[in-house]
Amino acid sequence: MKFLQSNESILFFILALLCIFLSFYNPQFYSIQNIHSILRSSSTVMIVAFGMTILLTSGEVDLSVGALMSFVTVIVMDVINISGSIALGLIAVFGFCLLIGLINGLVRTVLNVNSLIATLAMMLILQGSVYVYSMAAIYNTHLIPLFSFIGQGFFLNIPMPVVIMLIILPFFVVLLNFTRYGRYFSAIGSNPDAAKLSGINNNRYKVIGFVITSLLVGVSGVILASLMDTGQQGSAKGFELIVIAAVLLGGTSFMGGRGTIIGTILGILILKIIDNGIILMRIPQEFQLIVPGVILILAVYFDGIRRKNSD
Amino acid sequence: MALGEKIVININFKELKIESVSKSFPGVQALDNVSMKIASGKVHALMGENGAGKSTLIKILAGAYSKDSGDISFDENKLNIRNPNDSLNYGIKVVYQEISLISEFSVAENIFLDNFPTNNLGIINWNKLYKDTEELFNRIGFDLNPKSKISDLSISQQQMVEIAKAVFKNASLVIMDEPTSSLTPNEIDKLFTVIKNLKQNNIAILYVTHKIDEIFQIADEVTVLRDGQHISNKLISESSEETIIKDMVGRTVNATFERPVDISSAKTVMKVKQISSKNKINNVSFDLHEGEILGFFGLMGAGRTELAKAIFGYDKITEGYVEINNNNYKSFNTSTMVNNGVGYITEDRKGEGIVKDMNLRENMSLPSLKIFEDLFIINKKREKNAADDYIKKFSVKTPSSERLITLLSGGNQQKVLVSRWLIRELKIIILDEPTRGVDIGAKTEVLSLINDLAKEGLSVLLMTSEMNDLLSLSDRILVMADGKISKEFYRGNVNQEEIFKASVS
Amino acid sequence: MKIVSWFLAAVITLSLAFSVSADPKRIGYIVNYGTHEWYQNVIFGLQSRADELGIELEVMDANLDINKQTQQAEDFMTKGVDVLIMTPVNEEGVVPILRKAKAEGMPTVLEGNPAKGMTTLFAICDYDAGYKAGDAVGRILVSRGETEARVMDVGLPLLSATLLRSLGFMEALAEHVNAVKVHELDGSGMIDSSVEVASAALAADSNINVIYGINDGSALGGLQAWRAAGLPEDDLIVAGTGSEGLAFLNEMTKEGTPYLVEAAMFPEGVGYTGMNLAVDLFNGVDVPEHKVTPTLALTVHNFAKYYDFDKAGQKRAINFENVAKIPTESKCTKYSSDL
Amino acid sequence: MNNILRYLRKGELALFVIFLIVFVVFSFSSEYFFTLRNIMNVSGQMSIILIAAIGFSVLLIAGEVDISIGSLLAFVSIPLIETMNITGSVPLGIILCLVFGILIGLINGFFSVYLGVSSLIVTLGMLFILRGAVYLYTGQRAIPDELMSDFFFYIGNGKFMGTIPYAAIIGLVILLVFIFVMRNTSYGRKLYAVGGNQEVARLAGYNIKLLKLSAFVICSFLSSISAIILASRIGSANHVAGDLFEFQVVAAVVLGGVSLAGGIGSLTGAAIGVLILSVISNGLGLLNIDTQWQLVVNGVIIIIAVGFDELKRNRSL
Repeated sequence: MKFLQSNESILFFILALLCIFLSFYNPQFYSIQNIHSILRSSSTVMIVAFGMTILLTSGEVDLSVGALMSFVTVIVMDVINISGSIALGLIAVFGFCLLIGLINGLVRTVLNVNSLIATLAMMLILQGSVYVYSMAAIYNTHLIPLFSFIGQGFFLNIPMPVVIMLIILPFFVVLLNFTRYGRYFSAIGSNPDAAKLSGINNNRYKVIGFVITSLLVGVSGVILASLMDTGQQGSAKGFELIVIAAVLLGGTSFMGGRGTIIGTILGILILKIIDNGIILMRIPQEFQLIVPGVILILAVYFDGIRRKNSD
Repeated sequence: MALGEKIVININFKELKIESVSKSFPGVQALDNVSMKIASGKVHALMGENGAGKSTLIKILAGAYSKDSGDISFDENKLNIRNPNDSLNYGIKVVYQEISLISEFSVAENIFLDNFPTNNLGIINWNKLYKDTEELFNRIGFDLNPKSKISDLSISQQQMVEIAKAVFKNASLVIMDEPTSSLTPNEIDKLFTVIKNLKQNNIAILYVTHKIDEIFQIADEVTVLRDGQHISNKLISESSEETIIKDMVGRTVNATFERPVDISSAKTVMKVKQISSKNKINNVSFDLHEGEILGFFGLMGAGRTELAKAIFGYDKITEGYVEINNNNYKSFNTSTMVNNGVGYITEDRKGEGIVKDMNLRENMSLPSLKIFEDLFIINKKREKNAADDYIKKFSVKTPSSERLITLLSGGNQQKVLVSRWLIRELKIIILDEPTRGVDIGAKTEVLSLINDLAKEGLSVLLMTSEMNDLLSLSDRILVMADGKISKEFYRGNVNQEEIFKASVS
Repeated sequence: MKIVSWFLAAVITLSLAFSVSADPKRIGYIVNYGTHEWYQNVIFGLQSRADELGIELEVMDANLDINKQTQQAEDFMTKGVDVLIMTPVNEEGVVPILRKAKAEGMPTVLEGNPAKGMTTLFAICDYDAGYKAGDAVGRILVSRGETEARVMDVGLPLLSATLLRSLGFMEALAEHVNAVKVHELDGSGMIDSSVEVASAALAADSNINVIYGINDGSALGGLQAWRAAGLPEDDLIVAGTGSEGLAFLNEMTKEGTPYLVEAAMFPEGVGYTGMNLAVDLFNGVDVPEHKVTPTLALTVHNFAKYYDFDKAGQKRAINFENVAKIPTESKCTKYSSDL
Repeated sequence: MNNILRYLRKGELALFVIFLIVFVVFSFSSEYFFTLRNIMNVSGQMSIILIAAIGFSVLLIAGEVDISIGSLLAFVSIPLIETMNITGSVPLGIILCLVFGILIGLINGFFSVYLGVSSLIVTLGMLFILRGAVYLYTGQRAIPDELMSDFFFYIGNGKFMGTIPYAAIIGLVILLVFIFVMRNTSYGRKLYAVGGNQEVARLAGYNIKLLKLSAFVICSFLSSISAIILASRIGSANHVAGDLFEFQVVAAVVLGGVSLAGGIGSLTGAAIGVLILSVISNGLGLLNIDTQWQLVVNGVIIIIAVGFDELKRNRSL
């Protein structure tokens, strides 16, 4: 009974309905290829969403993830092209992401700018400066097979992006649910003063939240670059909205204090299966915008009702 | 808002009758068949411990809650209170304990918040607004500029605005919920003058307080509630402090504490040297000894809370240092202090104490999670056991440690917040108004708990405005005024007048 | 203060760039999406010709913001350039600008697609470009002995131009083999979206042998999705459109790539032609309503005639002369009004 | 003097000084900037953002937010243009456009206020829904204004006496009206009170839900007026219109000192915020500086201005 009352169960129910409906409509839905395709495109979103879940739980948000991701694809391709070393490419990417995460975090905590605004500004800055870095898309001229493997390869018949996501996932499930840091993030989001007066260094954890998110964007960005085989400015357009919508759909509160990684995963799967189903059913792709919009509002509405009843 | 029908009332009435009013919340009978009569032109005191049902009754009268059964009437005219609007239209005005003003607005705007003087187009007549406010202030003897912004006023000035706002017109019944909790003696006198003024205007006053001495100064009648039930109703002339307390707690209370004689020879656990902060604190120094209860007295705005927060690392200090465990800290934050065995219990439980999205266990263990860790992972079993221990120790009323903190009553939440610090190894605890808003019975419990803890070797910084608590517990008393320490008193060598004198110097 | 000095530096550079020779002195170009490779190469072509003629070219980028484009047109009129060249963010959206320009007597040239009230336009023929690619793919299929083309069209229904390309491609294919469009997708013209929608589509039905992309990003996105799905590349043919930048050259020159055909549109050539048209318009020379710019199906065998590709340095240089020799249609076979 | 000090505290004077600096710098660096024609152009250009920003600020002041305004811009221009094309009547199109705007405001408000879903989520959902609906209805083709009436053309493109853009006049009138409403009517003050301290407003007997709902409607209504001006300027109901518009408006409004937390800020401030960003965009454009640099400059200015304001507020505490 308790399970039936949780937000996850509502999402799970929606997900199950979707799957049943789609498999009736088109048996191809359960083809291994289709499942690969859904999981592959989900995993880049999920990886970033893990960080976003932490941020939203601690009462912050990062709108710059999409712009950063597109910047990452350019950097990683460029550096590997020039140096011929994947390691150097990764170092450059994570160094850059660390820097951006730190700046976001410090603007939030030291200048005390609302993170919605601070990261909106960062989004503009990154969107502009990626072109200042290079006007042209950066193509894969290094042709290192390992690099292509990151996004396109399979391990035990599982797409590599999914493998990477699965490696990262347990770390965040444990972090949020079983360590004190998870408690700190939710205490900071729920009542920052109480957290501070319990000896928690709020600002430090907020900065960490931004840095983690940026680093995860680095991971997703590298996968995207490998998948596109290109460093492409302007890619990942609107990515931030998808990530945030999925995390909110997953039951994480925008006001902070509550967050669940499992909910986030379910939220993303729902959105991605809808996207997939719309293509499978050959419905006009415009519905890829409308349906998630409706589901987002309704899911949060029902979650609110459930909470009210349980209080 | 002037939408919907406007209730026209005749506020000439002899008494407001509350008849057999009941209200229950899931699992709690907050009010059980309560009846009372409040006569116009009289001050009716309402007393009772926390959880006795006072606030529920106030909220029903104010239209914030709807009653389950019973009647409320002016003489024979039944009132139909469905929402705050109805209540206001009946002339029922509440002065809440917490400041509830719009801080960006002027004094005058706040006072006329529910009824701006406007023309037919809804355009505000500013001249009239300020003039009316000024007239009101003249009438009740307040000295405030109607154009001042609320955020520029002191807390006590804001409290005055709060009162003026409630009484300014059309009041039939004024409910005052702990109106003096943040006022200076001088301001309390002014308030009492206002109350007498209201009495003369035939307004009924329901005066809710914990301070028994006040009701003998101002009230005509007193009603006591306990556990949602009506216990007694007497004329003031017929009652005494003892009988009222007995009615409230169902037993007599004795509040004197034995303290060890010579605490100042114990070793020093904390030295505060000439600290100043942006937040009022100016060159404060003192030593704290092991097992000592060091009381800080000061009027509203003297800087007690600010001092507590500066020492605890919540506010940055700009000068001086704090010495603890042989370390000098010039720049530190709350985690520095917590790691050094310092705890802090806030006066603002809701705003700075509880974490509302967490359950009781998680609230309790928040500062001490490290001790429950097995290699980065929290051992929930040990954590739960610790929480259960304290639930038992303080008899916290809850079905389990997994209950959301918000579902607990205020008193029980406070117990959780105390346990939050006792669960770990603690050397020093900073208590900011630990008995504010706590009823007499629980107050004694809290005070004796503090005494016990100190006897076990815990050092206590006790910030309070309650003179009695201070005198009965403190080994030493530091009086604060204007962010500075103005005088030091030792136990057995104090008298109330001198402390007051030092606090206004 | 740094910004100030930077501004001043920019102004000084600009004023130094002044020079005197041909009749129009300053020409303004509002690009719809200046960060796209295609348009960077269009600008390169415009600039190359402007340099030859000693004209000062000023470029503003609307960055796909239709409102901003309107503002930028006003700003150019304020600046009083001699000719205004525009690539509309949306054809319908520039009608009021054209009306205003006419009222001001500002000669205006459009690039890309016709709009109501325009004087002259330089553009490729989208239908014909798609047709040429379809024709080339059809020939390859026939040479391989195939009788059927099962096509995944990674399209962009947002624009009529891209719809025309898809249409031309399919109609040309149909002249060689039995052409079936298995998937009609919206890849937003972006490689990342294309990978995503193509992956889903291939999962639903991967029995295809032709991927057509309405631009290079779409074609490559489709190909990447194919590769990520682990499908064999032997019988696949990929055709892209645009010759936007380096993308198709990089892929086409790979060993064993299925990327065999590119409907080249020579953006540098587009720009070059456009500058000539603008000068003609200013000088009162009779200009056509639509000046068609060259298109051609490029393969690995013939691209070197038009592009000098330096793969290591990631540079390409266009051969304007050879591009100019490509026979062009005087009129497109189909326009958006035919859709 | 007292008045000036009051404004200084609100940060508006500081903002105005920033504006003046920007203005002077551009005047010296571009010969085209400080000309009557350019200034009039900018004042017309900024009106689209300004009018929506006024509505957006009113809603923020009331403690709610609407990030669907960009999609709304595209959505409500469909009934506008379609009605004009079909009936041949411009006023009818305008009325229908506004009606649709009000309806969307009501829906946003209903879900946020009466069903208690956070307005950020409702309008995030609405952002997707409206944009999707526009794509679906138009088949991703702009709907041209077939009527080509002069009246409609002049709304966004015409100039009064050949000098002052009508759009600027509309923007200014709306700004003045709403400054007055927010400052001097009980309705305006009630919105401030609701956003500043909802509990107090509730105890004062305000109908909070209705007040908030009205703010949602004002926001959507004014955004619809922006949509009309935009539609006139682009001569069509355009599916690509208003993309990322919400970000531009948020940036300008917050730059102008309107708090996302509700109850704080003024329309004067918001207007100055719009002014600064519009002038920067115009000035950098005249100087032929890449749009990409403009993004960077905007981002940096927002961080500096908002951060500076916060630092100042903290120091004065």
